[in-house]
Amino acid sequence: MIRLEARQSVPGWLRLAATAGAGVAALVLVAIPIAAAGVGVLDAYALMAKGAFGSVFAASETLTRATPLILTGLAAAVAFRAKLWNIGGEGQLYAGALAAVAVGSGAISAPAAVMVPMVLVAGALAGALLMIGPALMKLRFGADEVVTTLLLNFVVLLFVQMMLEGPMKDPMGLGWPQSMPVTDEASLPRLMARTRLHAGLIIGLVLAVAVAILMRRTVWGFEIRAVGENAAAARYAGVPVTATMVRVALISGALAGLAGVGEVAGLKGYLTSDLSPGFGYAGIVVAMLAGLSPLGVIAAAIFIAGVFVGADSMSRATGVSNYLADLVVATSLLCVLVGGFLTRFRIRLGRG
Amino acid sequence: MTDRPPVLVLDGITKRFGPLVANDCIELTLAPGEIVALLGENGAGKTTLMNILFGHYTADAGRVRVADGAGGLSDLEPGSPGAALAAGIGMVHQHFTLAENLTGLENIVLGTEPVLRVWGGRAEARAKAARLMRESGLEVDLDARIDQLTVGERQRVEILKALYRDVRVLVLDEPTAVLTPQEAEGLFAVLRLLAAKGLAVVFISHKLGEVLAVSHRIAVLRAGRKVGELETAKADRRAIADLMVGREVAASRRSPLEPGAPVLELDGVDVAGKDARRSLHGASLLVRAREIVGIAGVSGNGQAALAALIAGLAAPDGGRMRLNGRPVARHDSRAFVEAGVARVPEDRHHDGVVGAMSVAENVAIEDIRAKGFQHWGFIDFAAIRSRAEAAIRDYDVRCPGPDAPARLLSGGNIQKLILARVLERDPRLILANQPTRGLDVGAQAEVHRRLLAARERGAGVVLISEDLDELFALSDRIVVIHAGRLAEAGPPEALDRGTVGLMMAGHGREDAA
Amino acid sequence: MEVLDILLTVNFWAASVRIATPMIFGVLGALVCERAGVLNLGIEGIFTAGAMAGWMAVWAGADLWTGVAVAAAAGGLFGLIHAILTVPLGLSQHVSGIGVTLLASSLSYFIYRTALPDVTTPPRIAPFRPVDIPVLSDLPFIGPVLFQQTPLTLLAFVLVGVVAFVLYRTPLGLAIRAVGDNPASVEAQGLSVHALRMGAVVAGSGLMAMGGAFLTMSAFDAFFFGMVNGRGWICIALTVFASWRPGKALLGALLFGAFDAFQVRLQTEVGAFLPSQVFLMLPYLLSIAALVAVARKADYPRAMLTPWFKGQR
Amino acid sequence: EAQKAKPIKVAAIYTVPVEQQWVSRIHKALKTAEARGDVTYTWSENTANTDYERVMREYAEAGMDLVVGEVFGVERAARNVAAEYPETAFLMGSSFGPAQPNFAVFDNWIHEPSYLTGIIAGMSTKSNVIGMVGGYAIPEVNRLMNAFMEGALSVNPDVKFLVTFINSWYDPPKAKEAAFAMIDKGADIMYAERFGVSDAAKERGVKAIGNVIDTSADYAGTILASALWHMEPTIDRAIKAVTEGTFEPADYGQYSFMAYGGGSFVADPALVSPEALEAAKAKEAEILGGLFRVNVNDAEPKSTM
Ligand SMILES: Nc1ncnc2c1ncn2[C@@H]1O[C@H](COP(=O)(O)OP(=O)(O)OP(=O)(O)O)[C@@H](O)[C@H]1O
Ligand SMILES: Nc1ncnc2c1ncn2[C@@H]1O[C@H](COP(=O)(O)OP(=O)(O)OP(=O)(O)O)[C@@H](O)[C@H]1O
Ligand SMILES: [Mg+2]
Ligand SMILES: [Mg+2]
Repeated sequence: MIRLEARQSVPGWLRLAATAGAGVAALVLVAIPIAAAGVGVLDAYALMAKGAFGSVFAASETLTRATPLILTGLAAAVAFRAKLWNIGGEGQLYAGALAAVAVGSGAISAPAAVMVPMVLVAGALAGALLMIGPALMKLRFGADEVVTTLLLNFVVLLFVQMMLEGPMKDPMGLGWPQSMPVTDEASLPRLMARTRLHAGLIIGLVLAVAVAILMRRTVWGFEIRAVGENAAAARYAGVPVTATMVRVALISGALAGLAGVGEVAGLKGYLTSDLSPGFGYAGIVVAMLAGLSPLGVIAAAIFIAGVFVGADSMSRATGVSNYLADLVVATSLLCVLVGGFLTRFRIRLGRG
Repeated sequence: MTDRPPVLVLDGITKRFGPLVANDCIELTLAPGEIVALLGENGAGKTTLMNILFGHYTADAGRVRVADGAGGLSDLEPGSPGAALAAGIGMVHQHFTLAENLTGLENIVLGTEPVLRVWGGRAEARAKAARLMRESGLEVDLDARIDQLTVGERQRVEILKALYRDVRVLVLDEPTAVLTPQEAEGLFAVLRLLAAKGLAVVFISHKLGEVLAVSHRIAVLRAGRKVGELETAKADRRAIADLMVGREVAASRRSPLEPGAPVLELDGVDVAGKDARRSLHGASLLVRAREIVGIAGVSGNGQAALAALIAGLAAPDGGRMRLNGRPVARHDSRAFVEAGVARVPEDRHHDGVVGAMSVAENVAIEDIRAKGFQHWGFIDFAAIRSRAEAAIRDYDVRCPGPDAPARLLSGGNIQKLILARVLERDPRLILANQPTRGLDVGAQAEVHRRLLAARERGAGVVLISEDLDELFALSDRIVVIHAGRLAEAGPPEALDRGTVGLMMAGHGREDAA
Repeated sequence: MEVLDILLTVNFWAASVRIATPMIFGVLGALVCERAGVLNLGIEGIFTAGAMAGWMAVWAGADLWTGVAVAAAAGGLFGLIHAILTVPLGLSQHVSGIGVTLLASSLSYFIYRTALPDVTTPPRIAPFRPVDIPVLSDLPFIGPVLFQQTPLTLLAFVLVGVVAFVLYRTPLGLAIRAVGDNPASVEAQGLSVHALRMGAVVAGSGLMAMGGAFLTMSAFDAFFFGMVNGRGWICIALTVFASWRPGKALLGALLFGAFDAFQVRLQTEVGAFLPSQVFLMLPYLLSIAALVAVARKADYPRAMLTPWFKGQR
Repeated sequence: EAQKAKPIKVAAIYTVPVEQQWVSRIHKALKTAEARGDVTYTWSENTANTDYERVMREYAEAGMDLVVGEVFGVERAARNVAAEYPETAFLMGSSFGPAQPNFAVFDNWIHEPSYLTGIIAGMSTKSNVIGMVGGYAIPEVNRLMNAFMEGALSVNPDVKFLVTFINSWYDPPKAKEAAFAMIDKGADIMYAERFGVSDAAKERGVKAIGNVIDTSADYAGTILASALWHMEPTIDRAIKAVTEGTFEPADYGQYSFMAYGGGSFVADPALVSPEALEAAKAKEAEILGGLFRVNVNDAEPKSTM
């Protein structure tokens, strides 16, 4: 008989061993499709590592892809802490991006010192506003936020398309539905020449620390945790549950909105309706992998980004269908999930 | 009776949870027709032992043996409730194991029918359940969903569920904690009847009176060990308490005090709840400083509405409410806390603590926004910690430390934690809703002492309880609640239990007396 | 009046039923999983896997019903992965679900591309054809709307009844409903929490995959990348709308189908005056509105998202 | 620039899977070139725009001689990357012009054959209602739809159009439903921009107009005419230029015109009346002779009913 026993505490070596074990397991599993596609497995892994971290360029690409994931990951982590299941990061990201181009593509002209903060605030505000609806529908009518935020993703994306084909269309875009470019003043600075690294990464890192402090050290964080863990007891003890929920919704939406700002004002320069390949949804995975820890989000985001970038590059170098990249990400994700499990429980065989 | 061959033998049962030894080599033998009471303080290991017997837990050492048809004993498969049920063991769980989205009947038949059956069988089940209800006096609406039932009704379903199985051994883990005295009496009658027919019963309770009334034999656990076993006929309260606690438990005495200014006034208050249980009709109540007003009543008669009102969770729909002589401006928890109302919730696990947060955080939760505990929105952890350490020390909260998650605490210790949280603020009004439910004698005495001490320091107390002993011992005045209406019964000295019992059943003060 | 005209045509309702069919499978599947206490966000990928596997089986020579069975089995397999991760291992249902979606869709695409590396126009199969049922198909209005559909649509309707019957009329259904509300209730009555939950997730995932199979074997006759196109997510939403009841699930799916069929028709009616996106938003906005309307009565499986471990409190 | 030995190394980066009609034409042309031995060919499909720049760099770093793709979502970034790798030739589908030193562009300029299919449709419709189902309202789609509509109106001013966009490139069931809705409204000819539309037409016994690829074999008796796109003239010219070391950042768009064989018009004489066929052929001759220019209109087409 197999039994599980919760561990009282998790020793550090075990955490490391589990993570390493999960990595190895993922590699073994992924070897199956790689071999099936007729590629040398070890070569493939060498190429994968090289593609993710093997050069300054590779590492910069990994970090660039991690940047929005850190922010959407934080958005999910904050909300999930309060048991507010915000699945709408994708929509909030687009809302943030839309607001950023609305403000930052020439409608207002001011020096960078004014424009950059303005663009950031606009994006955060838009993301936050988008969360008000689901939060109020939840608190007022009990409408499940998983559903409302999920469905709003589709609505927002359509709204963005509508804007891009209508009032916000770039007249110089030759009819292509894209926004006017973000002006140089409103763009986030690049961090390194010949790479796509931009200041969004710094913003993400700073906010991760800020959110960590918020959750651990402040009254708001205390109340968020209390509401998330036991809303009834929190309400009984006088914690303003509704206000806390709204606050969390706003913070979460704002963080996801900032991810959109980074992508549009830091990376692409203008908004199209295919700005994000699902960063909002990936943020949920990042947050849960990190155990909802804000600092853990950074590591999880870099992990997910690195695996994707590396596997994608490997598939290209070996000529295997690049659907392999997603397959590797999915397998790694599930393996890491199981690895985390092994740290929490001891498996015992038999009785006694 | 004990000379009959045993139906069940627990043999050297040992169970550890990490470093804690919850059961230490426990032996227990049960003969058919015997009612054995299992006693012990909160956390002594009673539930753990029964959970092993029933297969919820797997013992680290030892075995459970049950009588087989051939007159011998055979080992019960460990860790399998299915096997226990098949061997004729039934269990009434301390914490309900009911699916709230199902009806009572559905909960009763769950698992008794072949899982893959496609048709029929429900009519016989209903008839059998109805018969059981008649015989036991435990009446519930079998077709009402569990979430529509009061705790007392749920407990009845939980018991019916076990009886329905036609068991040889019945384990009852604190079955009376939420039953009225009359209901408990009904249950005992059934137990005696079934025992006479050969059922073996393990009965767990913290109410010594019940134990003495119903059991044949008493086994006492302390800190995971069996410290004694005696014939009930030869036992007395004091000896049992000594065995359980290892010391004598002194009952608190209420000293006469002159009441002060009104702290809570309800004047013709209406609360329109979802159903009769959650409603109040023209309720008037006066609570003054230095007095304890006991609210007696059968559960589900509006206590929840009254408690919500005094806790600041609900606003009256009609009538007037005054706190400390002033009309209430804001009906919300925080405003009430700030107005000096201490609130002890009925369901301490659900409303009392945030289990995942630390003991220290749970002690500080009502004060977290107060000066001294935070500066500019940043928490002063040193202040919180020292407050928690004081609370742990002064209220004897047994826990690994202020940073341990509150969910690890036993019910009694959670209750002490809540008392430490609310009483340290020198409240003017205290709402104590079922404050000793499920607590052992020692913990009960501690809660009583705290409430009396607060009264002496000048607080007014509203004590809602279904335990008449407790009400008679602590209250300066008793008010009876029935069908959402409050009726003054008077000081306990001028009352007898029969009168209060009749008033609880809906009779007026005059015809009751 | 134009709007009314749309609502009065037989073809509109027939289209609503067609569009609703994959959703019916999907919502039923999600409902079975969630009733047992497991949220299955793998649905979008399981749809894809069902669409691919069923289609590919038929393309490789199997008959259509074998294809449906293969699709259901593929769904069940991914359901099993989700079940193992979330039930005995008790891992985050959100992450596992999204992981399964990623795994199922990328594996489907990878297999498809590896099997058909040089195809620029996807190969086609002979899909299910509408059946002609004597008498029923000839009924006015009802006939063309309900009984001139393909066998898979009829199967979806039948399955609504089957799922409802199992959930509400059999001991198995009783146990599933109980385990999603309070696993302890099931354990205390001697049933296996894990077996019930895993079984429900596997069965529910099989149902979801049949929704995917409908897309490639009935609604269309070839497999395309990304053709599931968010239908799985909508099912998750519709499940809440349906309050976890099969009958309401059918209603919700039909309502969504009607919104979508209506949207398409409205686009051709007044499309000249409004951006096309306004119409495309309609089904989502109406779904949110419908949810808000019923939310107060929504009856969550209380143990949803909560793993259960034996011997732990 | 130096001459290069055959086969040269070519990589393609597509933002959609190679089943997408548009991309399938590029893919096919490159596959043909590979089969001829002119090139070695690798490709990445379904590449998100976010990743596009990285993939371009990776291919350039890997020493590709020619990188083909579509940069509609990443116009500026793509030009910047290309400029950093002057040794590599880039030939990209784009709405904008070419860029120094190595960035050539192309597009599916088959508005001419689309116009001709419009003539066929305009003369063939009996109900005077034509349905059009598109994926997204982007210039590449709008342009062809508008040319088609203009062609139809040129021969039949009474014709009305129903237009729907389904907001997906590959949701054939959805496209099919949209087509059904139009047929219900009286459309007897469907302009099949997406997979699924011809299926609906065939099922309901109405006719369809093909676009980009020739699907007449799959829908016997349904496809009246098609406007086809051929990428071979474009791709082969680029390959030749790269091989010979004469690659210039030019606009290759013209090679999709009918005059270069990049676009063609086919009609099914069994389904189309001789008069209609004749009218279309006459217009085709005018176009090929430079006597007629089809308008380029990228605006979103709207229903006219
Ligand atoms: N699932 C568990 N995990 C860890 N420790 C446990 C668990 N269940 C019980 N314990 C430990 O076992 C001890 C005995 O608990 P148990 O529930 O048996 O007490 P009890 O005698 O039933 O108390 P009460 O009278 O309050 O019901 C507790 O102090 C607790 O520390
Ligand atoms: N999840 C858990 N992990 C570890 N220990 C636990 C857990 N849940 C409960 N316990 C332990 O089990 C013991 C018994 O828990 P239980 O909730 O039955 O309290 P109790 O002592 O019976 O209190 P009461 O019956 O008065 O409410 C507690 O002492 C607690 O330490
Ligand atoms: Mg106990
Ligand atoms: Mg207890």
